[in-house]
Amino acid sequence: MKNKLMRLDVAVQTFVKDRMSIAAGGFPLARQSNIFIKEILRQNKKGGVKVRDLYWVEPGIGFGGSMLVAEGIIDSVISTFSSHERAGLSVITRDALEKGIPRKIKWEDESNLTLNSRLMAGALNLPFIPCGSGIWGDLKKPGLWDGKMAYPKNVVTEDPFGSGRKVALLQAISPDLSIVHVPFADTHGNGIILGSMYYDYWLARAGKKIVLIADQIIDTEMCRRYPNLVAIPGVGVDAVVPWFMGAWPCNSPGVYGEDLEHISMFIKNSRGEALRSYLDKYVYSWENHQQYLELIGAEKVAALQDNPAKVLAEPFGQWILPQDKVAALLP
Amino acid sequence: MKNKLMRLDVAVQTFVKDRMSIAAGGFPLARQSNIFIKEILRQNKKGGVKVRDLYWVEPGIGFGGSMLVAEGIIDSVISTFSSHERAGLSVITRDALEKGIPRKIKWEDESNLTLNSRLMAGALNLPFIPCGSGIWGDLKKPGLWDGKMAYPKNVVTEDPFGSGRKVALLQAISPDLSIVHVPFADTHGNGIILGSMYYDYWLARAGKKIVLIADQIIDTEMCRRYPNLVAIPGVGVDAVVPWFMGAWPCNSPGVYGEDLEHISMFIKNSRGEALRSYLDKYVYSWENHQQYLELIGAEKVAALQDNPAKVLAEPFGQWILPQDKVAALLP
Amino acid sequence: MDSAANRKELLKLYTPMEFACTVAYKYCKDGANVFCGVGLSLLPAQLAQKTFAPDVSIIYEGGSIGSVAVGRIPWGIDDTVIQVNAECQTDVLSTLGWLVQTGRVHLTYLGAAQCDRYGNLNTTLYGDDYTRPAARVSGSGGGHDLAVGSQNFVVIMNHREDRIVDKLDYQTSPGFCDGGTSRWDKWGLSGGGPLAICTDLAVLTPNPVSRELEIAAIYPFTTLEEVKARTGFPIRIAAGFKVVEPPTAEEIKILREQLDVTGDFTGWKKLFA
Amino acid sequence: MDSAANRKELLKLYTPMEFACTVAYKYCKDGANVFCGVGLSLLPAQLAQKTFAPDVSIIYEGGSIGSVAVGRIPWGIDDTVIQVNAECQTDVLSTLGWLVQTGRVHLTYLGAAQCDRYGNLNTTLYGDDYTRPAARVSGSGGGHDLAVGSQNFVVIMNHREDRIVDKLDYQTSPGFCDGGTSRWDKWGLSGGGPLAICTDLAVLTPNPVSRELEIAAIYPFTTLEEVKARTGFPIRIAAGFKVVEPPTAEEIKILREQLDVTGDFTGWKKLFA
Repeated sequence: MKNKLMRLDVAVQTFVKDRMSIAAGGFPLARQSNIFIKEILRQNKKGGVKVRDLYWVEPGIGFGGSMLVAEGIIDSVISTFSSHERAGLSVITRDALEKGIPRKIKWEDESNLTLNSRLMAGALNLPFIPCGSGIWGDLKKPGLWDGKMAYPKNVVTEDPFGSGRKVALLQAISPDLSIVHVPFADTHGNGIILGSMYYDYWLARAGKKIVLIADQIIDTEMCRRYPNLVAIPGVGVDAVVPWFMGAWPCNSPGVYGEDLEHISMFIKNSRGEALRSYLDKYVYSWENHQQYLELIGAEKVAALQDNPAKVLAEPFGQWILPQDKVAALLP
Repeated sequence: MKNKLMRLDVAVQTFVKDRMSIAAGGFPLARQSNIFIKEILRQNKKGGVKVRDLYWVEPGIGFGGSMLVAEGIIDSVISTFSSHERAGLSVITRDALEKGIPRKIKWEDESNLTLNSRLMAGALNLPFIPCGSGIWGDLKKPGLWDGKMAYPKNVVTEDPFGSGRKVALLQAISPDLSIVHVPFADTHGNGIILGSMYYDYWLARAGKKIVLIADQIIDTEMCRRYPNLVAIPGVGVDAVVPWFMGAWPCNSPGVYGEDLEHISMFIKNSRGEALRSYLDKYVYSWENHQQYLELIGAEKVAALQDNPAKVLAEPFGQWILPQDKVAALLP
Repeated sequence: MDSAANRKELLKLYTPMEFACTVAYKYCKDGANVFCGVGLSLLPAQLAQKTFAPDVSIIYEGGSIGSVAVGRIPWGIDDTVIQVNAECQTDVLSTLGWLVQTGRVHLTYLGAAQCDRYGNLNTTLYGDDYTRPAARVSGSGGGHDLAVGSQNFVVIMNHREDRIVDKLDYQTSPGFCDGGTSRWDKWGLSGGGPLAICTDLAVLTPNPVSRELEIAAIYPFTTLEEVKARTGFPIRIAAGFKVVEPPTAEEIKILREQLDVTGDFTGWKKLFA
Repeated sequence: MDSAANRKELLKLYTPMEFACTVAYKYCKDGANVFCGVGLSLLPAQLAQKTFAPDVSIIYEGGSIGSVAVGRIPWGIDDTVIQVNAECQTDVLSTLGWLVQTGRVHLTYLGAAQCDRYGNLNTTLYGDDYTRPAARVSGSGGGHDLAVGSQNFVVIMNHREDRIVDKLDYQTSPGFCDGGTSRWDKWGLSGGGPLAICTDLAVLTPNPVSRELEIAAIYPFTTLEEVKARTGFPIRIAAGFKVVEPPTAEEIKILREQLDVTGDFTGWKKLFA
C-alpha cells in the first residue's frame, strides 16, 4: 500500500476548491477538524486556495465551523445544531443567521439520525435512504432557503412491500471532501478512533475524497495487531495529515481533553474587534507546528494530555512514530 | 447493567420457537453459531423445544446450517451461497435443493450486499432499503418458490430526487432472533469480534432478540479499556451463552482456527448412515461442555488454538474470567 | 397556609430546577435503557442511577454507553469525562438508529425551548421567519429522533407563556402531533410520546384521550393561577392533581454534591450567594 | 508445427489453469485496490503482488484488507490465515457497499459456472428449474455486487460448451447485460464490466462496440477450432488475436512454491504424479 502522508498546507491546496461541499467529523467538543479549517483560512489569505463559498456539512457547528462562518466563506450549511454544548450557543452562527453578520448563510436543519443516514447513503452510493425521522414537523421542509432550492427535501412515501408504514426518503449526501480528525493513523490511511464515533464511521466514508488529520502517526504494525480498531480503512483514504493537537481546543480522546477555558474565551470573543484579534492570533499569527504548539503553551498541552481518557491510548504508545521519522516520511 | 449470562440449554428453550426466523452470523469457515445450532437439535430431541419449520437467514450455509437442513427442520432459507469454501459445496444443501432430501426447502438467493443491506434495514427499523445490486438478473425474482410467495421481491424504482438513477428497493429483514458467535463477551452482553466482521455488525443488531455465544467471558473492565472494540453493544443484547470452542469446527479468530480436517470429514459423511452416525456422535452423544471438549479432543483443541491469529487476542488474556467464576455467574 | 410566604421559604432551600429534576428522575425504572441529552436533561438519569436504579444503562447519542462521568458533570455528550469508562463506544446510527428506532430505549430526557399543547417541541429557533429567526437556539441534534422512537420521553424546561405555547415557532420534535391518536394513526411514529413535561413550576401530563397537556402537579411554592397565567394556552387540571413534595435531603445531597457540583445546571449555588 | 505434439509437451510443463492465472494477473496494476473471491480467483492478485505490483491492496469481502496469507493459501475469504496480519478488519457493507459501490475497487477476480456471450455470469445453479435445480452451485456470494460496482473484473473459469453459453441457466451477476451500452443505459450499473474471461483454453474479451465476447487469444496447446467447438455460441475472433506465451519460470516458481503449494487450485502437482 501507498504512503499517504501529506503536509497540512499541501493537503488544503490539493483537496480544497471553491464551491465544494465538505463534511467535517467530530462533535462540538470532540475531534473537530480544527487545524484543517484553520489552514483553509490561512491558505485563503496566502493565496494558496481561493475559497469564497463552501457548502458545509457538519453534525454540530462548533469551534471550527464558526470560524469559517466568521470569515464569511460559508455559503450553505447542513447541520443539526449549533453550539459549544454547555459552554454556550455559537454566537457567530447566531449572528449570521439572525443578523446576516458577516453575511447571510443558507441553513438546512437535519436531525442527527437523518443527517447521519444521508451521509451513510452517500457512502454506500445510494441516491436516497428511508428514515422514520423527518416525517413529522419542519425538518422535512425545504431548508436551503434563498428562494432557489437546490433540491427538494424529504419525500414521505409508503412501504412498497405493503406494511402500511410511512417513511421519509432522504436524499443522499456525498460530499466532495470528508475531513475527520483521528488520534491515530498509519501512513496507509488506516484511521483509529478512540471514544465515541459520532457520525465519523459513515461521514468519513461518504466523501468523494477523504482526508484524515491525525494527532499521531502509528506504525502499521499496530493496525495489524488491532485491525478491528481501524474505523476508517486506509484503502479508501486519500491523504493523512499528521498534526499533533490538531483538534484543539476540542478533545481527541486518548490524546487530550477539550480546552473548555479556551472555548469559553472564544465564545466571549466572537464579535467585532475581539474576534478579529482572536483570529489574528490563533489562526494567522503562527508559521509552523512548533509555533502553533507554543501558542497553546506547553503547560496547557501537558494539562490537556493529563486527562482520565488517556487510559484509552495506553496500550498503543509503543507504536507511535517519533516526530523525526514522520517528518522523513512526509513528501 | 444486568448480568445476561445464560446456560446454552436455557437460551435455546427461552429464545427458539417453531416457525420463527433466525439470522445466524459468521461465514462458512468463521464464527458460525454451531453450538447453538446443535443445541436446537438436541433440545428438539429431548423435548425442550419443538421445532419443525425454521426460517433461516445466513450469509453462507455451511456447517451449522447444513445440519439443520439434514435434520429437516428448515422450511425456508434466505442466503447468498452454500458451501464450505475450498472444502467443497454443501452436499446436504444440494441434496435438499436438487432432490428434496430429506425434504424440499424453500430458498431465496441474495447477494452479500443485498442480504446484509436487508438486515441493516431491519436493524434500523426501516421497512426497506435501496441498493444498486439486485436490479439486473435473477436475484430480483421471487425466491421463496413454493407457489405461495411470502412477499414480493425487489422493487426497481427511480430516484425521487431526480438523478435519473435506478435502484432496487429491498425489503428489510428483522429476524425474530439473531445469533452471533464471538470470541469475547462480558456479562452485560458487550460482544467483541476479532478479525473480519462479515455481516455481524448489522446482522446482530437486526434481531428482535439477540443472543451471543462467546468462547470466553471477559471482565467488563476490558470493555472499558477497549470500548471501541465492542462491536455489539450489550445494551441491546438479550443473552450471552458462554461456550468455549462453540464455533468449532469453524474458526473464532484470536481463539482458534478452523478445523479443515473435520469439515472435510463432515462433507464426506453428509449422506445416509454416515450422516446419521456423524450427528449421533457430534450432536447428540455428549451431555455437557466437558464431554463436548473431550469429543473434539484435547490435542485437537490445543492444535487449533495454536494458530497464528492468536496474536489478535494476546493483549486481552488478563481479562478472561476463569471457568469457575463464569459458572458462578450463570443463573 | 400563606402561599407567598411558603414560596419564599422553599425557594431559599431549593431551586425550581431541583424540583423539576427530582420529579423527572422518578420516571426512570431500574434496569431501563435511558437516553440523555445535554444540559439539565443529563441530571435525572444520573440521579436515578445513584439512588433506586443502579442497573440503569445510560446511552449518549455520540456512542458512549454505560459510562459514569469522571470528575465533573459532562458539558455535553462529547465531553471527555464520559469517554473514559464507557462499556462500549459506538456511533450515532447505532444509538439513534438501532437502539432508539427499534424501541430498545425505554426513556429519554429532553430539553426544549418551546412545547405546545400536545407536547410537540421546538429546539430550533424563535420567530416566525426561518430564514431570519428572531433567535436561533441549538437545533434538533438527536432530539427529533428520540421523540420519534424512544418508548417515552420526559421534558425538562422553563415555564413561560412564550415557551409553553399554543403554536410552536418551529416544529422540531413530535409529541402527540395533532393530539388524540394522530401520532400513530396519522403520522405512523413508533414511540409512545411524552410522559410528562417537568417545568420550573409544574408537571404537565397528557390527557389519556385527547393527549392535550394538563396540569398534573404544581410545586408547593407556586399556585395554579400562576401556572395557568404562565401557560400560552388555556390548560386544564388533570385528574389526580396534586402538589409536589419538596426534594428529600438525600436527593438534594446527591444532586449538589455528586452531580451539579458547580451549580451550573440547577443554579443552586446562587441560593447561598 | 505439430500442434498435437506441441500441446502434449506444454501440458507436461504447465496446467491450463496456470496459463489462465498468468494471463489474468497481468490485468492487475500496481497500487490498485483489488478484490479477491474464493478458489482460483485468489491467485492472480497474489501473484501480481509478489511480482510487479507490490503496492496492490487486496480486499476480501468479509472485511479483511491488506493481509498476506500465512502458511498456506486461504480456503476462503473467512480462513484464519488471512485474519492474521490484515491492516484493517471491517465488514461486508464497507467492502461490497462502500468500497465497491463508490468505484474504489479497480479490479476484481471472479470465478463462474457459466458465462454468456455478453460476459454475464451464473454462479448459482445448472438446470432450467430454480425450484429443483439439476445441480446447485454455490450462489452469488458477493459476486453480483462486485460485477455491478467494481471498476472492472476478470473471470477465471473452465471452457466447455455448457459453461461458455448462449443463455445462462441463472443470471447471477451482470457483465454487459444485453450487450452494447445496455449495462449503463438500460440497467444503470456503475462499474465497467468484464475486461476478460480467462479460461483453461483461451482469453475472451468484449468487442468494444457490441460487447460480445470474442477470442482474443488462445493458449499454445489448443487450436481455434477446439476453442470454437467448446464455446456454446458462434464466437468471433478479436482484432489483434494472438497465441499466449507460456508462463515464465518466475511466474511458475511463485505460483507453485509460494501460492498454490498443495496444487489444490491449479492442479499442477498432478503433472508429476
